[in-house]
Amino acid sequence: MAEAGTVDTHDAPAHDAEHGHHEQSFLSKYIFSTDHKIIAMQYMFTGIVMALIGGYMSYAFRMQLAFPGESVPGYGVVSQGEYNSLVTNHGTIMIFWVAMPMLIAAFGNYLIPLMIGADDMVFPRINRLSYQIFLISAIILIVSFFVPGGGFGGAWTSYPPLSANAEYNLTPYGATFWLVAVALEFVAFLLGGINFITTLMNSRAPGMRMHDIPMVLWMIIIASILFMASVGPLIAGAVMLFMDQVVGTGFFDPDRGGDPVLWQHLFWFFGHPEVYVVLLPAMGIVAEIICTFARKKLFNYKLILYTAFATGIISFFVWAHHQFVAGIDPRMANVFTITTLIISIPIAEMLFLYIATLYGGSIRLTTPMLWALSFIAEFLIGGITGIFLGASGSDIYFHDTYFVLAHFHYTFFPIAIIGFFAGITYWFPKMFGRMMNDSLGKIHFWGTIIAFNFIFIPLFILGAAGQHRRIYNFQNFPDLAGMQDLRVIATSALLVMLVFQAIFLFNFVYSLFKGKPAGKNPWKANTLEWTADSPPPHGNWPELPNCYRGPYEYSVPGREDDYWPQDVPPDTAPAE
Amino acid sequence: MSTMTRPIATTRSATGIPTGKLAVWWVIGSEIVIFGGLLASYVMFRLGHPEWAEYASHTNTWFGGANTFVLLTSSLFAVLAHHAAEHGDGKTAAKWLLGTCAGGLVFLCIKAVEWTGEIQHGYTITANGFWSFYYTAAGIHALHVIAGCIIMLIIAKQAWKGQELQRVELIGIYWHFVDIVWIFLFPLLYIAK
Amino acid sequence: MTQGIYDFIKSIFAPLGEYLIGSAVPVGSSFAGDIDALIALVAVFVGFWALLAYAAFFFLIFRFRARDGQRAQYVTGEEKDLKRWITYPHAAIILCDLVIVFMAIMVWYNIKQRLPEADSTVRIVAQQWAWNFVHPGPDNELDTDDDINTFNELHVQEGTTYHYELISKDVLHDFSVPVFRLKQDAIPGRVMKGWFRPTKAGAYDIQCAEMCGIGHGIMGARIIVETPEEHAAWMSQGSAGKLASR
Amino acid sequence: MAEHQEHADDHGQAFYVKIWAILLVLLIVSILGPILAPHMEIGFLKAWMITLMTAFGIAVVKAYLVAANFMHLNIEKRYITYLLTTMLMLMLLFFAGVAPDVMRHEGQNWENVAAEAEIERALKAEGAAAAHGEDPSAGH
Repeated sequence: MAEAGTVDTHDAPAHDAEHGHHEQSFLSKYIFSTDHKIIAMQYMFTGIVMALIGGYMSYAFRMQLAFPGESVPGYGVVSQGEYNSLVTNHGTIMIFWVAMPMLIAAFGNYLIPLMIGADDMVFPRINRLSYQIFLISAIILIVSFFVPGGGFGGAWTSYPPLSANAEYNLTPYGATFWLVAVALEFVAFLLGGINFITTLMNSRAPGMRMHDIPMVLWMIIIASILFMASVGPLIAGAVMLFMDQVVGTGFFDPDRGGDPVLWQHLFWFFGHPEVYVVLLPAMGIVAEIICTFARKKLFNYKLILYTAFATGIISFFVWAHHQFVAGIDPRMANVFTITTLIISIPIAEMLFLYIATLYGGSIRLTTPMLWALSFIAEFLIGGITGIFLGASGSDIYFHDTYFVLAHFHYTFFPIAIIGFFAGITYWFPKMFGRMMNDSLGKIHFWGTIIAFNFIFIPLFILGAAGQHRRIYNFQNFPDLAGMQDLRVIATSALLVMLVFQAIFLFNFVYSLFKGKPAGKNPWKANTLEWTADSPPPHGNWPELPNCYRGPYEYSVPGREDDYWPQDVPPDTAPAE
Repeated sequence: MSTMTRPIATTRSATGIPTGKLAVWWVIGSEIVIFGGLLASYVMFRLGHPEWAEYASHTNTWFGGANTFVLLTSSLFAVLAHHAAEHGDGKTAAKWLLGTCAGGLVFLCIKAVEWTGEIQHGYTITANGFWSFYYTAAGIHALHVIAGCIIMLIIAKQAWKGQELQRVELIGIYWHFVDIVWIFLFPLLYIAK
Repeated sequence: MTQGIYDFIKSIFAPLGEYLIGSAVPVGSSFAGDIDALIALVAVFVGFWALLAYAAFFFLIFRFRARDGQRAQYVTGEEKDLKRWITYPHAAIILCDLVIVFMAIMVWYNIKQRLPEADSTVRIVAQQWAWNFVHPGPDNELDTDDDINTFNELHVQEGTTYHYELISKDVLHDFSVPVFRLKQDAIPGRVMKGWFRPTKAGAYDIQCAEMCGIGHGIMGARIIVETPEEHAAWMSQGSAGKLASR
Repeated sequence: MAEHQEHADDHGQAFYVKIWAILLVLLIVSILGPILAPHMEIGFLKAWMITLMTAFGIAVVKAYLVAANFMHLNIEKRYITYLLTTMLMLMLLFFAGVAPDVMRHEGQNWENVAAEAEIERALKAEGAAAAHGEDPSAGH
């Protein structure tokens, strides 16, 4: 090994080969475990709970919009302040406590060691600490709804002076709790991200070269790097905003020499790469699933990898397109228009390559494949509508309208929800050792996808008609008072979509106990996680596997089987 | 702490850099952007507000200089600890680490005296933008010093017993980074007047 | 030269813009048509790519569905004859992007960067949660005795070029007039300048488009675009002090 | 790690002490810089330039010495250096993107009147205080 010959080597690996076989109590096995799979489950279930809370919030405020002023069943009358608080926390929860834990933390934790043939993450206890901080941050956020003054209602961007000064936002405790929760969540993901990056860089199975790493891992790693490199200024900004709120400094207070525009920059310098932080892992999950169910090699692995890197790099140059009309110098808008349209090139190319992967395949439309394909179909709409907003001229009209709202739901819904369902339906057999019910899965799929489009296409139309975001009752605006039918359609579709999630939850719990046993490799896939038992024991493999080839060697000519697992030595028949 | 067995994953090193060290480098990478964001904001305000030069003239260069001296010296101790650890001498390494730690404590004491005097003169964190940045930037830095000291004590204890000697280098790298941050804070807050 | 190219491309897409946006929201200012045309142009370009991608996507799913006894092909994606199916569209996308960037910057320059000669200037003061408007009055100058202050109601004259000075008293607000296709944040401590020229008489919504606290949802106002006669009548009435804040 | 071992001999204790001594000399120069600068103006070399050099030029040199010799970046894998420089470059990018809005107080069609008023007020207060020998920045 490379570190041989120095005094600062780690403990020799030999003596801990037989760890983890003694009986563990429930607490140490499921709550304070350092096993990466258990931590992944913790992230996933926390994410699901937070998604239900976020979904409930969307139910409350969509009902208010469709039937203004009426009491919402299960919530009550939505007041103006509550409405603001609901939309603010819906956004915050769905991005920071649903998309990030489910896509990066849950799948990252679960897949990285299994896919690179390692027994755990490199820092298991830091991993556990990261989850615990994350859990605390989630609890703080939920507590913030119940403190005097109510939850923070200054939008998820929390622009000061509104967020900095309790005289303006009227939620003295809610705003601070919100800020602390978000900052803690960043710290949790910094710890997690360092763990992911180090694990992937250092702990790959012998023989696994750079281009043998499954695409989903590359995407998670690029996302972690993006997160780490972009979140710093916002952490500094969060400290400054916290000081403004609590100590009484004036970093963002124009009356005392501060500048509110600085926060916008600090926020969006992180906020835009953040979009790619959650997008890339979802793209990676989709890549795995498409290859498995099309029985195809990924179309030009290297080019996809390069487009992912290019997207990551360019994403640092585009942040101010969120601020075109928010007070930046108009000359700067031209620069950011150009960079924003440049970033459409690698992303479009990546989508083309995914579509090209289908060419020549043998496509089976299983539930995970349906989710993966629908990701491409829906994300395409999200991508192309972004061009309207990245072009400064048309953004003057669309900025902060429902067009923007529909646009980013067409990106974030595929990312967070479709990406999650694709991943969970695909890896459920590995996680729990049983198959999910395919018919129920398909019913859930079609119900969710169709309802989803019926929610947001009306909102595109409303946005094009000039309806602005974050307004609790459009009857106050004479030009917007009409078109109520569209709002009712969107809300009804939301209700349908929420109801269909019950099918998923039922399917999940039912399959957990009654599903068909899955065996090691139900999908006949190549990547290393499928060579472990389902579910993998602590330590994953009795003997860690070696890697001999790339992850997507499907349908190789001259071989009997149409798949060729990464751990099978060359020139031998694949072991079932 | 060292009772827990380490995963095999931790002992692999595909990059040629030991895992712990690689992680420390990434930690430092993420710290650069945290301090970078704060200091970039400070520099923008500083260049945009000519009146801040007058505010800055009330900082005491001698306190800042003394603290730079203390941190540079503690950095020397940290690297000497690493040197000892490299040669397998845990006890000497632990002693140097304690010296580094003492340097951190002296740093914090000087800071305390300095801040007390400044606050008594009315230069509080809310006095104006310069002092807000002054206390926030130096405060975040001081938190890093405190965290470094605590971790260093734990590592010194392990090193004394001859365990986990590679950690001496890791905390050293972190400590040098904290030192470098101060090297930039010093001219930004004290010298540029 | 650039203006000529711009006008030519705009004239192609203007009718579609009129149909897409103009049919839902009246075209109320001199530059609203430019934005509508730009939106139409982007819609055509990205719509073309989306349709192409969807066509390929669904065709491939159908054509290469799993069939008994048929294996998938082994394609790495690095073959020249296959790769060109990616590289040609790639180049074409760059071309489309160039056109979009050119048109977007022209529109942006015209609306946000260039300030044409003003016939009159109004001051817009945003606060939680209302709009105050200062009209220059008969002498057409701000900060004189005959200024007309109104509350949540802005009176402007059709066909007149206005400059606005946008100020906020407390938090961020956003002065948005959908019929003008105009939007600009008001930032406390800053004066934002811009212009508009109303072209269509009538009363329209002003919305606050930036979250500004609890009352954000009720922070609307009306902009009343008047013909010269109506405006003169309103002005004489207003300067006589009868039209106090409503 | 193999090359680490080779270089370890160059980095004896005496070597580290030498680096430390250089750092101390630099520190003294940077402290004395602003004091001596007014007496060192030669031709186009103005006092503020000398201060800038002694303050930030020396800070960069010091940071380099610590990073290269104490953190051993000079014998670390190259891409660690690239990683750290990339992070620094991002901060430059951030500065370049934000400075036109925050550092400057006037731009195309906008003016930061609050900041300008604050500067004027503070400078006036300073002038008044200088006349009275008081301290303007404290306690307001």
